[in-house]
Order: sequence, then C-alpha cells, then structure tokens
Amino acid sequence: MAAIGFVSDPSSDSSAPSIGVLADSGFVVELESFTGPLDLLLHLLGEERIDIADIPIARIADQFLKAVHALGLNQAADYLEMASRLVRLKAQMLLPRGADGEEWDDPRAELVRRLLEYQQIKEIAVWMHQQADRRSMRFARGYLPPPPDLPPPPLTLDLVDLLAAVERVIAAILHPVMHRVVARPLNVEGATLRIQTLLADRAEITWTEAIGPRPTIVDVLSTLLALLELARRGTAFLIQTEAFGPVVIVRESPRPAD
Amino acid sequence: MNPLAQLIEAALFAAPRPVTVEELQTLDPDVSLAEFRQAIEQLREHYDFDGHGVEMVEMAGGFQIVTRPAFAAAIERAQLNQKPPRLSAAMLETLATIAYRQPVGRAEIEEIRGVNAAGVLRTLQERGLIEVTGRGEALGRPLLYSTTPQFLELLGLPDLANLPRAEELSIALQAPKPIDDVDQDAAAFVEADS
Amino acid sequence: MNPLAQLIEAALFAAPRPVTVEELQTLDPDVSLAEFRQAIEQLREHYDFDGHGVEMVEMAGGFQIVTRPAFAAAIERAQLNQKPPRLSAAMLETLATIAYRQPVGRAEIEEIRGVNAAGVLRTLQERGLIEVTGRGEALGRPLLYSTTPQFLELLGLPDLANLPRAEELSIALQAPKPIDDVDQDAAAFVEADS
Repeated sequence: MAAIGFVSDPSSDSSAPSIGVLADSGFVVELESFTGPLDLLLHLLGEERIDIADIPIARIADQFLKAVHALGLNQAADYLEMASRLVRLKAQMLLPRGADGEEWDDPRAELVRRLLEYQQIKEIAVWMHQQADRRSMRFARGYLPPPPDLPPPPLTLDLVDLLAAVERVIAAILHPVMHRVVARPLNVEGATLRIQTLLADRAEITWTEAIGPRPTIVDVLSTLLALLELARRGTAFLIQTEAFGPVVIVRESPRPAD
Repeated sequence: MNPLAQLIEAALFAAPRPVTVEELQTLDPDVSLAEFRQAIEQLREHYDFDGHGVEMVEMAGGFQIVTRPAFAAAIERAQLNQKPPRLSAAMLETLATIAYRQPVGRAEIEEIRGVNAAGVLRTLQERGLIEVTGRGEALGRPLLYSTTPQFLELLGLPDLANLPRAEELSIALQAPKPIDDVDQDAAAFVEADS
Repeated sequence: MNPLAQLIEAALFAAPRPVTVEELQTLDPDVSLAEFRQAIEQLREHYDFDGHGVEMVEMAGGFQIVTRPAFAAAIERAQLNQKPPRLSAAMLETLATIAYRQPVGRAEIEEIRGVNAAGVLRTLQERGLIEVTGRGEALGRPLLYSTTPQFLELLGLPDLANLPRAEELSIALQAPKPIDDVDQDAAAFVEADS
C-alpha cells in the first residue's frame, strides 16, 4: 500500500487508463480510469509514494500537467482548473517564508484538506461497492403476483409536497432560460463570398458596403469575422486612415498568375 | 433440507416465472432429472408438513413457489404487494407542472422539466391523477393533459382556482422560450441599436 | 411454524420490497408489534436451522426474504435471475458524498469531488437512489439531495446508521477543522496506513 493509502478505482477492472473521446469535437466525455482531477492527483501521489501532508508541489504540478496532456484532458474544464491551481501553488511556494520563527501559512493546506476529504469519499465508495456486490448475491423473489383488483391504495398527496415540487421545477427551468444561447449560427462563408464578389468588381469598398443593406447583428458579426479572416490570409487589406475614421477594404494587388 | 432442495428453493424463489425440471437441471448438470424431481417433491412435502405460509405448485409446465390462498385476502387487504403509494419526486414535479399549466402537452412538460416524461405521464394517468382533455394545435396534434377531479379531492380543494398562487406560478412555470421568440428579441435589439 | 410466522412468510413472499413491522401489523391489528417481531425472529431462525435456500434479511427499515449468496452463481448460470448493473465510480463517489452529508447541495458535492455533478445527480435521481428533500439557505436557494430507501436496499443496509461511521474513517466527512488539526490527523492517518 502506498504511503497515502491510495485506493484503486472500484468499478474499473483494467489498470490502464482508457479515455472516451467524442471524435468530432475533441471533448473528453468519459474517463474510465479517473473520476476527476482529485482522483488523478491522488493517483500521481500514490505512484510516487508521496506523503500527502508534504506534497512537493513543483514536481507534482509538472506531472499533473504532463498527465493531463498525455490523457488528452486538455479540454476538460475540471482538470484545467486543478492544473492552474497547482501552478499557482507552485508560484506561492517560491515566495520567501518571512522572518525566521514567524508563523507560515502553508499554501498547500487547502489542497491537503481537499485531498484527504476526497480520499475518504473514495474509501467509502469502495466500501459501498463491496457492500452492493455482496447484496447482489442475494436475489429477492423474482415472481411477483399481479396487484389485486382492489381500489388503489390511498395516495398521499398534500399541497406542501405539490408546492415544493413546483419550486423545484421552477428552480430547474430558471437556470437554462437565463443562460440560453441564441442558436443562430454566424454566416461567415456568406459574408466572405459577398466581400469577394464586391472586391472582384472594385479594388476598394467601404465597411458599410461590406455589411450590406439592412444588416442584422448576425450580419455585422459575420462580416467582421469574414474581413478579419480575409485580412489574415492577405486577400484583402483593412485600412483606417484616421482614428475612428471609416474602415476601407482594399483588394490585394492582382497576382501575376491571375 | 438437503443441499439440492435448498438450491431448488433458491432458484424457484429467484425465478420470475415457473421453471421446468429441465431448466432446473442446468443449475447442476451432474444431477439427474430424476434426482431433481425427487428433491422438488421433498421441498413440496417440507412446505406442507412443516406448515409454511408458501407452497409448491406446478403450472404452465413448470414449478413455482407461491403464497397459500388462505393468506391471500389478508395480504390484499394490507396491500403489501403493491408498490408504496408515495409519489416519486418525478411524479410530483410532473403533476405540479400539469396542475399549473393545464391543459399542457407532453413536449412542453419535457421542455420544462428537461427529461422524458412518457413513463411518468402513464403512471399518473393510471393513478387517476391526470387525464387527456384535448389535442394541441402544434404539429402532430399532441395530446393535452389536465388534472382530474380526483387530484383536487386528494388535495381537499373545491376547484383549480383554489390552488395556491395559481397565477404567479403558472407564469413562472412557462417552458423556456422557443428559439423563434429569442430571435425576434435579437432583431428588436439590432433595430434599437442601429 | 405457528400461524403468525406463516402469515408473515406469505406476506414477505408477496411483497416486492422490504416490509416494515408496522406494515406487517396491518395484516392483523389485534397482534402487537412485539409479537410480530418475535414471529419474524422465529421465521428467521427456522430458515437458518432448517437449512433453507432462502434467508431473512433486514434492510431499508424493513424485512425481506432473499436467496442465500451461495446459490447466486448457479442461479445466474441457469439464467433464472441476474445481478443488477454495477454503479460507476462517479456514481458511487457521489452517493458516498450525499450519504454522509445529506441533505446536501450540488455545489458542495462538486467541491468535494472536484468535478461537475449535474449529470450524475440526474442519473442517480432517475434510478431512485437519491431525491430532493429541501432547499438550502444559500444564494439561489439550491436544491438539497438525500438518499432514498432504495439506496439502502441497493447496499442491503437496515438504515443509514449502518454506514461506516465517519470517525472510523477520518476527519474528512466532519465539519472542516482548523488546519493544524488536519495536519496532525493526516500524519496519524498516514502512519496508521503505511
């Protein structure tokens, strides 16, 4: 047993990390080996047989970042948050510890507390897993007689329960409404096409011409992105002659091949 | 009881249907069918002579352990073989949504609660708490659900108008806005801004 | 077996879940709770001493007859019943957090586990292992979750007091202590474990 009493993942029989990745988006959707950043951190500490109360933050931070990269977790917010926390801790550990004899607040204390707490959760989870396994060896009666054709048993329903349920439903819907994203994609391709068409006719157009007549906010954003992309590619130049002056879009000088 | 009778007892208890002797033999292929039949008889006799509340019956070509008819009436009266009558959180939340938004279609309920509602709606219907009271105008003319008089009776309310904070809550319980509405807002925003 | 034990046996056989002594008493209100408890014990002993394939267990606040573990493998092999699907590590950790902190809000669960818990909470709720039992005082009045009787049934525990006691485990599940204490406990824990 490692010095920190690391417990292995109860549900995973394989020891090799296996990662489920949603192919097209690159987002990690499921990690079978680690249930979170604290789990990964405990694993690293366990491998190195590190005393949890005295974590060499610099080394562990580097290993954590490496592991996050190796496991393809670069896009998992929970892991990134822990990574940045470790990097911050690493920096704090480098600060001078004040005059000798003075009290020193160990910046690692909070992390240690969380790790110990989480370790306990894992310990209980393992116990619960074994308990459920033992329980599953006992079958309840498989055949259950159909309920008798009697008047149904009295339901218990009261207004307090109902109102509590209303509150729960409202609480659940408020959130998504407030953060609702307008699902209307920007049409950057269309804007690019429109600008290129204009520039094919004339060497120079104005911003107002580029966004077109009666633009919506979506048109404005699409055009802006299209222009930036064209400028990046060097297909068009954006020129502003004075501060807050109108932006002029200029066609790149025709290439010899054209 | 001998080990084979014990095994048979456990297997018949756990099985969801009558089990044939041939199926029972797969429990232990080294034991002959005759031995299985003998052990079944032994188990049956044990139940009878020892005065158990259950007995062995042969039905649909197989064996099954069932409660003795003498106790059926008492158990039915106590309704121990029914699921607990308490409404689950999902049922309560669905019922609450319908109570304040009725008549309301399944799609809107699912939109509000964020989960599939088919199973819960069926249960609530079986329980007599909701009923279909019409069809909506939307595509596919969806069924619309309302609460029943029995629902009011359970709450001890004379009518729906007596539901607490009816107006306030029916507004609060609206489904998240459909995309079209949001877009209109966006258009208004652009106009106001230009 | 006496008539009361027979009645109890029949009732427990017929019930789809653990039955409490109070529910059993509705079978015969003239009989005291103490007499029911005595008869349950008698039935339990009968199963044990007579060598039955089933046994009496106490879980989720009630009593249930279940098959003995020794026969599980044979019953599964014969495809007469099967074990429930195992819970994932994420589900177990979330359940462990809720079991000890209940009622507890999502933010606290996420703080302890270090990951977003929305999906797992929904799954656990749909499987009937947790339920919303109130709202917290914090900003936004967050929903608070607790475990259900089905959770106890899943683990085969009579009640929540049968979970390993927090002090047996360590500091972790008690209120946060001053850092100095934590460090001392941590040191003791590490020593004991190594």
